[in-house]
Formats: sequence, structure tokens, C-alpha cells
Amino acid sequence: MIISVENMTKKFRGSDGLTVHALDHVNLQIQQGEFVSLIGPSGCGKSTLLRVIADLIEPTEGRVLVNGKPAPQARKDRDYGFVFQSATLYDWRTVLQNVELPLEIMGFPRTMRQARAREMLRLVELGDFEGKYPYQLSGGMQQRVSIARALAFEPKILLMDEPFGALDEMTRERMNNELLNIWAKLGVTCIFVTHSIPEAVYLSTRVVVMSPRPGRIAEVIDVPLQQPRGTDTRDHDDYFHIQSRVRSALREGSGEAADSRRLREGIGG
Amino acid sequence: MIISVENMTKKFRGSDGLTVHALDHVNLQIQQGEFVSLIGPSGCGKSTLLRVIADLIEPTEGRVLVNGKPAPQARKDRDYGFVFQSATLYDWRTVLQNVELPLEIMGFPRTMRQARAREMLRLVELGDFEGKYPYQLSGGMQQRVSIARALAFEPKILLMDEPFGALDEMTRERMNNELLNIWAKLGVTCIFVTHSIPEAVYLSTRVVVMSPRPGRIAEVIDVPLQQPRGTDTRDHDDYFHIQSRVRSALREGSGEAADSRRLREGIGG
Amino acid sequence: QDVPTVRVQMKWVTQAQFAGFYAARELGYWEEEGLNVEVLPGGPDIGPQQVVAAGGAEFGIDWLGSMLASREQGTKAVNIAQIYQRSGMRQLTWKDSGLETFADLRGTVTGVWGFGNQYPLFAALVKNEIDPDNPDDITIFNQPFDMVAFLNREIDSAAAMTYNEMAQVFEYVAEDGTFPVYTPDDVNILDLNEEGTAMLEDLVFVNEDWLAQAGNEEIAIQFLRGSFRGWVYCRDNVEACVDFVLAEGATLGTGHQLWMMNEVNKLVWPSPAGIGILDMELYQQTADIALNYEVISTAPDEGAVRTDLAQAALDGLIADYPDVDFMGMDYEPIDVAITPNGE
Amino acid sequence: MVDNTLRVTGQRLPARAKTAPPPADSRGLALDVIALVTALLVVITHHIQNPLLQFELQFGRAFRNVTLQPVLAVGLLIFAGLLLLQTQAWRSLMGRCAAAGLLVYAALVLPAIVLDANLLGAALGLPPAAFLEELKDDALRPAFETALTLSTVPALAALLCVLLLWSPWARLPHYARAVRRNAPVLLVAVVVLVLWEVLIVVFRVQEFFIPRPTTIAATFTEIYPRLVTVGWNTFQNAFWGFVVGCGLGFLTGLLSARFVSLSSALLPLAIAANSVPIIAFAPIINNWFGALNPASKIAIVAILTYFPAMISTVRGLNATSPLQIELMRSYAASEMQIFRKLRFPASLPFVFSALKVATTLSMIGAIVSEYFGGTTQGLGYRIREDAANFKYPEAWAAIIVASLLGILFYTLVSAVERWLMPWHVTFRDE
Amino acid sequence: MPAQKTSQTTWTLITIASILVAVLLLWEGLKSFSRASEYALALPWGGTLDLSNFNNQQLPHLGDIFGAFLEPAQRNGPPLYVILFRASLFTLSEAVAGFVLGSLLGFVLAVIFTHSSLLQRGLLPYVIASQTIPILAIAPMVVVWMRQLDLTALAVPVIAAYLTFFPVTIYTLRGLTSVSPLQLELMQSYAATRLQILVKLRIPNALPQMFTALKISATASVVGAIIGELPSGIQDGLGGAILNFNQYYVQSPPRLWATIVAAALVGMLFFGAVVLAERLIVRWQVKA
Ligand SMILES: Nc1ncnc2c1ncn2[C@@H]1O[C@H](COP(=O)(O)OP(=O)(O)OP(=O)(O)O)[C@@H](O)[C@H]1O
Ligand SMILES: Nc1ncnc2c1ncn2[C@@H]1O[C@H](COP(=O)(O)OP(=O)(O)OP(=O)(O)O)[C@@H](O)[C@H]1O
Ligand SMILES: [Mg+2]
Ligand SMILES: [Mg+2]
Repeated sequence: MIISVENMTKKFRGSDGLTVHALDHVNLQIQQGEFVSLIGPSGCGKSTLLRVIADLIEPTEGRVLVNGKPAPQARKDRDYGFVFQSATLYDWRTVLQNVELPLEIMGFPRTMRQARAREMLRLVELGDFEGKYPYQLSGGMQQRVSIARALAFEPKILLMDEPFGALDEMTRERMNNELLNIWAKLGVTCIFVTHSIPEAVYLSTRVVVMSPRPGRIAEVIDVPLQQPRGTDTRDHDDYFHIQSRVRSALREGSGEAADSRRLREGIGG
Repeated sequence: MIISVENMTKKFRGSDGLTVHALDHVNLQIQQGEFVSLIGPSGCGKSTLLRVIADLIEPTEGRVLVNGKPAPQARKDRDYGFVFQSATLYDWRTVLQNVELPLEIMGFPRTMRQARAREMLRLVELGDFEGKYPYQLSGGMQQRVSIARALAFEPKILLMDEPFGALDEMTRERMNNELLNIWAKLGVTCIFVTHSIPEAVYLSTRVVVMSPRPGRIAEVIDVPLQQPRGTDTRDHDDYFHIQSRVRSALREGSGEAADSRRLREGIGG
Repeated sequence: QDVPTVRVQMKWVTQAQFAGFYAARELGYWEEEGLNVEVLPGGPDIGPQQVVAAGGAEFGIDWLGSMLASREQGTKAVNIAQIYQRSGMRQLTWKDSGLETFADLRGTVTGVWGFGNQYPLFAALVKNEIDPDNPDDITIFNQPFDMVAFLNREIDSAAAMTYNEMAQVFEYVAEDGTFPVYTPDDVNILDLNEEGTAMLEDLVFVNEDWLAQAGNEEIAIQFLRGSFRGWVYCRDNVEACVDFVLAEGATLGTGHQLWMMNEVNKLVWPSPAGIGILDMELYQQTADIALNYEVISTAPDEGAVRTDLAQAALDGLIADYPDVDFMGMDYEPIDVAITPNGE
Repeated sequence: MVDNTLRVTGQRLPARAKTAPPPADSRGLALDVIALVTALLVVITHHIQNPLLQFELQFGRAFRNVTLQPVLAVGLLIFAGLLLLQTQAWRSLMGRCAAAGLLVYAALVLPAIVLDANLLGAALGLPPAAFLEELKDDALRPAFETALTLSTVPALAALLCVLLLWSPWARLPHYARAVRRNAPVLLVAVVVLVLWEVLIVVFRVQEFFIPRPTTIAATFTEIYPRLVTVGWNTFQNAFWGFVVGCGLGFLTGLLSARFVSLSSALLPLAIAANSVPIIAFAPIINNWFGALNPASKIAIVAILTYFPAMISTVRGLNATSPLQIELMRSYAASEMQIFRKLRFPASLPFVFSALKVATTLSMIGAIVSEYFGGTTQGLGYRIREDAANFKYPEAWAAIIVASLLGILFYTLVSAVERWLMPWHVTFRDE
Repeated sequence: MPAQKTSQTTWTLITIASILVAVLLLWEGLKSFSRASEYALALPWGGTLDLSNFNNQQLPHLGDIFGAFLEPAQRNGPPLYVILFRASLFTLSEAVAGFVLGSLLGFVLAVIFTHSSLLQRGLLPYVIASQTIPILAIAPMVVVWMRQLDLTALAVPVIAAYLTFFPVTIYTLRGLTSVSPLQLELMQSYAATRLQILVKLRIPNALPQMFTALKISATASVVGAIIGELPSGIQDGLGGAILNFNQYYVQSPPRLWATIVAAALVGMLFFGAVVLAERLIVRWQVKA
């Protein structure tokens, strides 16, 4: 078991004194080499869950184990690659330097760093832009730079928060396939947040459907489509079948949540 | 003719001395009350086109007329509501205050401002969050706040840059319908950037397909689906038919661009 | 109601150097003359000439050298009474250094203040063929307000006013509380008066234009009469005068002010021609030094000095107060003991 | 798969494109400034080399200071290098010749000034020591005159080289634009000066309050050699005080940003140190270091500049967004790495605001420090002394030198700022 | 969470206390050490290290400094702390006036420069130049000018303001101009007036920089007020006290040190007030 989230609860206390209950007793087990998608309505706690797993914020209760060690240790061992929901590039670095950043931190030599970063930029189709500053890129391009940056150092665990949200359908499909290639080749474990049900089903081995307020795991749906995935996957009957399962799980989750919200008045101390 | 883009070219000159040719001789005419979607690959100039129309940046060549007057005049007359690709909320304002911002600027009285802002927040399903600061919201929630902000003052022309990009499918559908309601009720003219072909077709009266490098209009596709749109629209045969037309236009546009690039070696003045 | 108000600008912060003026005010001498006088304290960077020229005060206290310099620049300052009849500036060296004359200062680090106060020393040096501008001859040190550099022997000699800095050396208390550490036996006191290069110090000046206005000569005479009486009082009532000064400045040391009062009296008294009357020979000496050192570029004109007002005031006073001695020919200083730290 | 290569213009916009002149932003004049400074340094170093110029000409006397001379000589080398870089001299034959000429001159000048080894003098059999002093021995005069004539040749050649590299005639459109751009500055200057002059004359303001600009200018041309020397002395104090003060401020700022409780403890102490007026500190510092020791002046400047540097560093280092920090944390970056790669660059805008404020503060500090005793060879002493002796035109001429040095210092720091953070919004161009 | 905050405060207090104790120990330790070695330390590699900087003249005992507060400054006068307290209040009031004046001027200039690049290019160099003119050189003239204008009471505040306005200008200008282009575009899309953009975007955006400047200015205005007191001949403030104790430093070093302590306290008080204001006003958190 590579990642194990046990009974984890996360509450945010605002400066106004109100507490937001973002995640409530979440349990999740992920095996080595799995590709898990998180899907759920806006504000249900997907980003928060990813952050807790990556030890960027601490859970209020419960714990996260990665390879049997606590999450902070895993972070220190540089097991994680993280793609944030917003690109989060450093203004003062060119595109190439932004992609080089994690490699610099991990102490790779300069030439190797640059070669690797260039390769990654080519992968996300931005080879010509290495000398530009972030403000000179379009929204989708910035996001692609941040993907290149996360892939650059071949982390064991990839945590991606809506990485392809700002991409057009065609680029997105190409990126999906690139991601699957990398995943297959390196055997990384992926946790992937998306709002696109087809994308979730196409990419994942399992889809985790979340329900809002407080964030809970409503259902975990296996995706037993054959590997490697490709254009034929999209024609497969199961592909559509699973999509509609996910869709209905989502609807149920939200409905249930809406009910419970009505009971508890949504937000409380 | 409410909006008329005439022979417009936009080049960016970078500090490195390189010029990026973002838009090339774009011509576009939009009638009062139309709903036009822009669709095209990442980096093809959609955001730039929107910015030029809204007079946020100046075209290098050509001109933009709105209601027969030049774009700067239209901006001064407060004809535009703009939803940016990233939420662009002000850190120092609460959610409610962020939505109130345009109303403040236009000098509405306080009580009316707040009432209106609350109404808009309810529309985007964030009624409970009015007292929070932006950093306390999830990505999708921030984007919804920025939508509420743009709708708050009932502009004559709505320019929206991937407003629903960070929303889950269900919320997105609800937002789509809300938007169509507002559009029908107020008779606003909408220009809407999206990466989702179904969304573009569902919402629009016309879909503008753009091709990259330099940005051009590849094709303009009419969407003669009946108004008002609703669940039955999605079942309509034409709905799928037009989608595939858009899709192939997109593929062609990019292909053509690739061809012309091969001819010209990609780089030029 | 009809009492005109005038202001007098001191050259430095409140201390016994100006005791006569405080006495005149405290004892109501000016009031008796029909004047209401405000005494403005000075400080570093206060040019009384500027203040007077700008109309910030009617009377100013200044040293003769800088008064002449300012006059040349157009302030139209006129010396109307020379209070100090001799210079209180000395050059101190340590006895064990063996520097006993100005000629010995060759090759030393010699401290002296700026603001034009350096010229008497420079004149003495040149007289002894030492060029103050030539670092090979002598290193001139811009001396701060205190005597620390001298006490620390960072410099070989230091300028000192008899009434102020010199006392500071003797008032010094050692780490372990030893007092006195230094007595007059430990230092050589080089006297510029004896060298013949002294410049005249505290005087009263006014603006020429102001003086030319009708009635102002009378006011000047009234002012001088009050001032002279104040100085006479301070000569005869040293301790009482010190109290006036202390009341003005809450942070001053009593013992030190007493010493200062006594030393200042020595500079004012005796006044052979009567208090406030300028000794023309010393005036010439001062003007010559100023000219020599480019403090001024041409010899001062006639209008720079007027002794008639002081004379009129003095004559009036002698007539009004026949019992009072305005020359102080047999003035005897009192004995003031040096107190530790000037307490 | 469709390859999405952008149509990026690959044409570098060369600085000297024949067809379209490059954009005339403020950087557009960098070359001109460099060329002018190089030319000036050629002239100055030429004057320093020969006692006939150095001791007998007003201009030469201005650069008699022995610590200033090597700095000027090395400065020449640096600026010549910058000029060659800017013009990419190696690209053309003429450029290569000009570069060679300039370098030959530098090769003659550097040993002569820095090592006191005048090659030309050695060739003429003149003793090296004779170059350092005023020429008193008339027997040597003819030999020195020959040396002077001979050394004028490489100097003139060097000037010609600079001119060729610079080619101002090719940059005329630039100047037109630059003049238009900087017209406001010039206009304000002219208006203020004229008003100043006229008001004084018309209202007959006595000159001892404020002298007329023309009087100041006349005085300046008369006494500038002295001002250069004292200005240089004072500037050195300002510079080293700036380095020490800002350096310490930056370092303690770092510590404070790193250890929060340390910062809340250090801050009051820093504020305390900063609230103490220099004028109270000066005597104590003079006691500590000795009033004649430059260290006492440097310490005062350092105290003055320390605080802005420290507080801005703290503020700047904390000006990162939580997301940017999270990114670093996700790489398990060490504190040092977070500092180097995130906090430091993010803090630059703040730090540079502080450094700019500190440049002017350091000049003020260096000048004021001389008010409290010590050397008489400084700008501050001169200003105060001249003012006290009613030599107002002299005092104002000295104040002008102080201002010029301050502005120079400020401009230098601003140039570094621009160079270090081209990404910052305030420097972006459309 | 609140518990965490308390422990944070406790930690800060402990650190402050330990730093103070460390300074005290170092101070007194160095003094007694150098005294024991008779102010000269033989170095192992030859030569001696001069330790006379630690004698009572150069560095009085802390006890003596605080003792000086309690002793009268002159025979039969009030204790020094009473005098210094009055002087501090006086100087503080001048400093506050100067601070207000200077900050306003600095702010107005920054706003003007933000909106008119013409004026910025035309005037900013002179603003910088103005700061390179040593304040002590022009302070006497300012005093004379203000006297002529019959605004004598404003002379010191004006001099203090001269020292404070510059940081405010530079920092505020940087803050006002470094708004993100997107946020600015948002405002432009509303055709917001310049005033609205200023009030609703630029100023909130500049607040962190502005407060940094105000903190620097708070202490600078105290320095300015003290410097300004000298050429105005004002004896009631700390400037007068410093001048006197400086002149008589040889006679009683602890008094000058005590006055320095008082001046430092005034500065800290003022600084604290600005920090408090910042805490109350800047409550949001920056995002990406
Ligand atoms: N720093 C914070 N302080 C307070 N509340 C927060 C904070 N971060 C997130 N929240 C709240 O936690 C909840 C979950 O947020 P999260 O960002 O995890 O949602 P999400 O599932 O990623 O949504 P989206 O799809 O819109 O990105 C939201 O209600 C949000 O308001
Ligand atoms: N400020 C700028 N400076 C230089 N180049 C820019 C600037 N803004 C945009 N560009 C370039 O212009 C092109 C078009 O950008 P634009 O943001 O309009 O793309 P887009 O169609 O919105 O893409 P996306 O779907 O990824 O948001 C891109 O190649 C981008 O690099
Ligand atoms: Mg999220
Ligand atoms: Mg875009």
C-alpha cells in the first residue's frame, strides 16, 4: 500500500472565527502504480485532500501514511510531484528556469538540468518559449509549463490538481496520452483531480467520487478498462458505462450532501 | 452591428526583442444580442482578442468598433462586463465586497449594491461565503465569484474568458443555464471563450473557430438550434452534428497552421 | 502697552557666557528702560547674523570675526557694543608633551573648532611659520564640542575657552572616582592674547537698516543700558547670576556655571573705557587676521562699528547711577573651586 | 500529432539596426552614457599621468587625490570593456581596430597610474617618482614636455577610437526621442534655475540667504578641484557605510525572517538603535573609533542605513504567496533553497526600495558625520565651514557636489535593480 | 490555535528577555574583563589589544545610566527622568507633526508620480536630489525662512518632514505602480476613474510597502525633530538635552547615554503605534 489516508478530517478556521469543515473522516487506500482520479463538485475538498497527502497542510485529525512512513517524511524524501490548480510560476524566472527549478533544488548539474527541462517543454509543446517570462504566456501555456515542471524530476507520486483544465480538447487529449505514457513507463502513482468525467475514466484505474460540505468520499469506482489505453478505449462500451456510473454517483453524492446540509445548516463552528 | 473587428493585428514585443505575432488580420462582426463562442487551441489568441475588443490592450493594426463608436469610448460608457481567465479577485476584499466592486465604481448606493451582490452570489451558489476572503475559497469558487462580479452590473456586452473552466460538470450545466437565462432576459451580447465544444454549441448562436500562430479566424459556424435552449437541446441531432463540424474545423485550422508554418519556417517579422 | 518688544539672539545654548543678559531680564533692567526683551537661545548652526538680517531678532550676540564676514556678505551688521574686552580662547597641551609654545605645534595633531573660530590659532601658527593648510606642517583636527579627544590623547593640543572647555579638563573624574585627575599644573595653556593674534569675541550687533529707522537708536541705547547694568550686576553678584542661568537651562551643572561666570567676568572686566566700548587697537588686530585668512576679502568699512551708541548708554548710566562702577578697574575675580564633573 | 510551433520572430532587434531604429527607452541611452564616461576617463587619466597637467592645470589638480587615481584608471578599463560589449566591436573590422586602440591606451595608462610605472617616462629616462610630484626642478621640464607631447598621441587616438565605437552621428534619431522623453526634467531644471536667478535679482534677496545660480556656478568652476578631493573622501565613507549598514541590515533581516521570535526580539533593538539621532551617537562613536579614523564616519553611515535595509528585507522575504511557498515545500526544498530561489527574488522589489533610500541616506550620513569633529578634508566640513563663514556660494557649490554624488549613487543602484529584476511589472514594456 | 498564539508570544517575550540579558552580561562582562586586564590585552601573537573603549568614559555601567535617570541634573533640580520625560513629550509632539506633514507630502508626491509619468520624469530626480542635501546644512535656513513666514512653530516639523517624506514617496510609488496588470485591466474594464483605481486598487495594493515606509519614517521623524531643534535654539526638547550633555560629556557620560535611551524609547513608541495601525488595517493574505 503506497498511500493510506486514515480517518482524516480537515477544518479551516477563518479569521472571522467561523470554521469551515473541508474534509470529514476520509479514508483512502492507494496501491503502488495506481492512477486515481478525484472528482466532485466545486469546493468539495479535492484540492485540500491533495494538499494533505502532500503534507502541504496538516490534517486536523487522522493521518496519512506514504510507503508506510508519515507524509512529512515522504515529502522530505521528495516522493511528490505536485501540479497546482493555478500555475504558480515564478515571475522572475523564464519558462526554462521555471521548469529547471525542482531539478536545481535537487542538485542536478546544470547541463543535465537544462537538457531535461527542454525535453519536458517539448513534451508540453512549448519548446519555442523557453526564454519567455510567464507574463508573456497564455493561460493554457502557463499551466503546461507547470505540468512540465512537475514531470521534470520523475517523482514517485504525481499529485495533479486539474492540470488540463485550461487546455483545449485536442491538446488535452494529447496531454492525456503523454501522461499515460509516462505513468506506464515509470510506474508512478498518480492522484489526479479533474472535472471531466470522460477524462477521469479514460485515465484512471479507480475514480474517487467526492461529496461536498463536509467533503467525504461518496463512492470509489473501479475502472477495469484494459491497459494501455488508447483511441480504442474511447470506443469501448465499458468506457461509457463507467462514465454514467460516475455521473450518477456524483449526482447522488451531491443530493445526499444537499440533504445533510439542509439538516446541519451547512457551515458551523 | 454591435461589435465589429476590422482587419485587426496584434503583436507583442518582448523585452528580449522578440516579437510574438498573436493575432493576424482578424475580421469579426457580431450583432446585437448574439452569443458568440471563441474556440481554438491553447495560445491561439482568444484572450488577446477579447482584451482588444474590451480595449484593455491596443491593436497593433486595424480597429474595433462597438455600436459604431471606437472601443475606448465603449469602455468608458461601461458597456463591458469582463470575466478573466483567472479569477483576479482583490485579496483585501471579502467575497461580497469583491462582487460589489463594479457597483461601487459605478456609484450605486450601498444598500442596493449589497442586495444586488448577494443576489448574484446566490446565483453562483456562494450565498454562504460572502464574508470570506479569496484565499479561503477553492479554485472553482473563486471563479464563480468573478462571474458574479461581472454579472452584477448588467453590462450590455459580456466578455467571458473560460469562465466555467474550473467547474465540475453539474455546476457547469447549472451555470450554463443561468447564463442563458440572463442572456435571454437582458438581451446582452456575449462573447465567450471555452475549450468545451459541447458547451460552445449549447450556448452560442455562432461559434468562431480560431487557428494558431499567428491567431486567425479559421471558420465561423452558425448554430441554428432553437431558442431557448434546454435539456431537449442536448438531445437534438443538430447539436451533435454541429459539434462535429466544430471539431473538424478545429483540426483543420491547426493542421493548416502547421502546413503554413512548414512553408514559412515558422519564424517571421 | 507702548512698551516695544525686541529680541536678542544668543550665539550658543544657554550658559553663563550670556549671564549679563539674563540678569538684565530677570532684574527688570530692560523693563525699567521701557523695553520688553526676549532672549533667544542659540545652538550649533544658528547664525545670529542670519537671524537678525532676516528680522528674527533685533539684536544679536556674535564674535567679531564672523560678524565682519557676514557684513561683507550683505547682512549689514553693525557692532554697537563690545562686551568682551579680551579673548577667552586658549590652546591646551599636556605638560608632559613638552609643547609649550605655538612654534612647538609643528608636526602635531592640533584640534580647533570651525565656524571661523580657528583663525586666531591659524594666525599664531603662521606667525611661527607653520602653514595650517599644509598637512606636512601640521594636522588640523576639526574639534567637536567636547574635550574627549584631548583627554584620550587622540590629539596633541586642543582649543579651549577659559570659561568652558578648560574647566571640563579639570572637572574630569576618573573611573575609580579619583578627583581631581588633572589640575592646571598638568597642562600648558598657550594664550592667544599674549601671542597677539587673539580676535575679539562676544559683542552686540544690529542691522544697519533697522538702526536707521526713526527711534531705533533710542531703543538700542535702552537695550545697551539694561545689558550693561546686567553685566555689572553679574560682576558683583556672581552666585545670583548663576542662578538666573540655571533657571534657564534645566540640565546645566551648577559648579561649572559658577566657574564660567567667574571666567567670563574676567573677560569683561576691567573695561578701561567703560563696558561695551570697543578697543580700536584690538579691533584692528581682529580685522587684520580676518583679512589675512580670507574670512573677509577687503578691510571692513567704517560703518562696521559704532561706538557712539554704547558711549551714549554709558554716559547716561554714569549720570544716572553715579555710585556704580562701569569700568571695573579694580575688579577682582572670586575664587571658584573646581567641582567634580562640574556638579 | 500536430506540432504547435509558434511564429515567433527570430530577428533579434539589434541595437544598431539600419532599417528601424530600436525603441528609445531609457536604456537606449546607456551606450551614450558609457561612451561619454569612457571619453571623460581617457581625458582624466591623460591628465593624471603627467605632472605638467596634474599640478599645473585647474582640471588636473582636481584629480590629484592618490586614492582616487587608481579607481579612475580601473574605471577606464571597465568602461572601455562595457563599451566594447555594448557595441559588439568585434563584429566589424573598424570596431576591432578601435577596440585595439583603446586597449593599447589602457595598457599604457594602467601601469602608469596604478603601479607608478610610466612606460613612456622610463623610455625617456625620467625617474618614476618625478611623476608623482609637482615639477619643481626646471631642469626636468623639457623632458616632461616631450613626454607630454608624446603621450598626447595615444590619448587622442583613444578618444578617436571611442568616438568611432560610439558613432553618435548614427544615433541622432535616438537623441531626438531622448530629448523629447527627458524634456520635462530639463524643463524643470531650466525653469527652476531661471526663476531662482530672477527672483533673487528682482526681489533683491540678500545673497547670504541663497546665492544666485550664476554666482554658484562661477564659484564652482573656481573651486572644483578642491571639491573633487573632499567629495571623493566623503563618498568613500558613504559607500563603505552603505555596504556595511545595508549588508548588516540584510543579514539581520534574513535572520529575523527565518526565526520569527528572534525577529520580534531583534526588531525593537533595531528600532531603538535607529531612533537614536546620529547627532547623539556621533560623539560616542567618535570616542569609540577615534574621530580622525574614517571608521567613525563609516559607522555613522552604517547605523543610518541599517534600518531601512533590515526592515525592508524582513517585509520582502515575507512577501511571498502561500502557494509559492507550498510549491517549494512540495519539493522538500531546504530553507536555504527556499530563500535563494523564492524569498530572495521575491524580496528584491522591497530591498531595492530600501537600497535606493539608503543611497541618499548614506550621503547625508557621511556629510553630517563630519559635523562632529574629525578630518577637515571632507565635504561636510566644507559645507558647514563655508556656511559658517558666510561663504554661501562655496557652500552651495559643495552641496551641489554632494547632490551629484548622491544622484550618481542612486542611479547606480537603480541600474543594478533594472538589471536584476527585468521581470518586475514596473519595468515591463508592451 | 489560540494556545499556539500564546506560546508564540511567550517565546517572543523569552527571546527578548534573553537578548536583553545577553546584552547586559556582554556589556558588563566586557567592562569588568577589560578593567581587570587594565584596558590592554596582550595578544598571544604579540602586540596588545586596546580595550579602553570599555572604560567608564566610553561605555558607562548600565547601572550608572539608569542611576542617572534618578539623580537630579543640577543641584537641587528635579531628577533627570522628569526633565527627560518632559523633553520627550515635547520632541514627540514635534515628531508627530513632522511625520504627518512628511507622510502626507510623500504620499501626495507618490500619487502624482503614479499618474503622470511626465511629472515623475520631471520631478523625481529633484526629489532624490533634495535628499542628498544634508539636512543640517539647510536646517538653519529653514528656521530662518519659517521665522520670516511667521510660522516659527512649524520649523521643526518641517525639518522632520523633510527627512520623512522621501521613504514614503519611494516605497508608496513602488507599491502604487506594482499592481498586477490583470487587476488593473479589471478596473479598466469598468472604466473606473483614476481616483477609483487609486482608492480601490492601488492603495490597498501599496499598503504593505507604505507601512514599511511609515515605520522607517516614524523613527526618522524623531531624528528629524531632534536635529531640527538644534538650529531653532529650542531648549525644551531632547535635542537641547543632547546638545548640553554632549558638550559636557566628559563630566557625565551616563547622562548622554540616558538621553539616548530616552530618544530611543520615543522612537520605539512611535514605531509601535505604526505597527499597531498596520495590524488593524492589513488583515488579508496575499494569494498567488
Ligand atoms: N485556506 C483556507 N481557509 C479557509 N477555508 C478554506 C481554505 N482553503 C480551502 N477552504 C475551504 O475548503 C473547502 C474545500 O476547498 P478545496 O479547495 O479543497 O475545494 P476543491 O474541491 O478543490 O474545489 P474546486 O474544484 O473548486 O477547486 C472550500 O469550502 C473552501 O472554502
Ligand atoms: N503580454 C504578452 N507579452 C508577450 N506575448 C504575449 C503576451 N500575452 C500573450 N502573449 C502571447 O500571445 C499569444 C496568444 O495568447 P492568448 O493569451 O491570447 O492565448 P489564448 O488563446 O487565450 O490561450 P489559452 O487558451 O491558453 O488561454 C500567446 O502565444 C502568448 O504567448
Ligand atoms: Mg481545487
Ligand atoms: Mg487565454
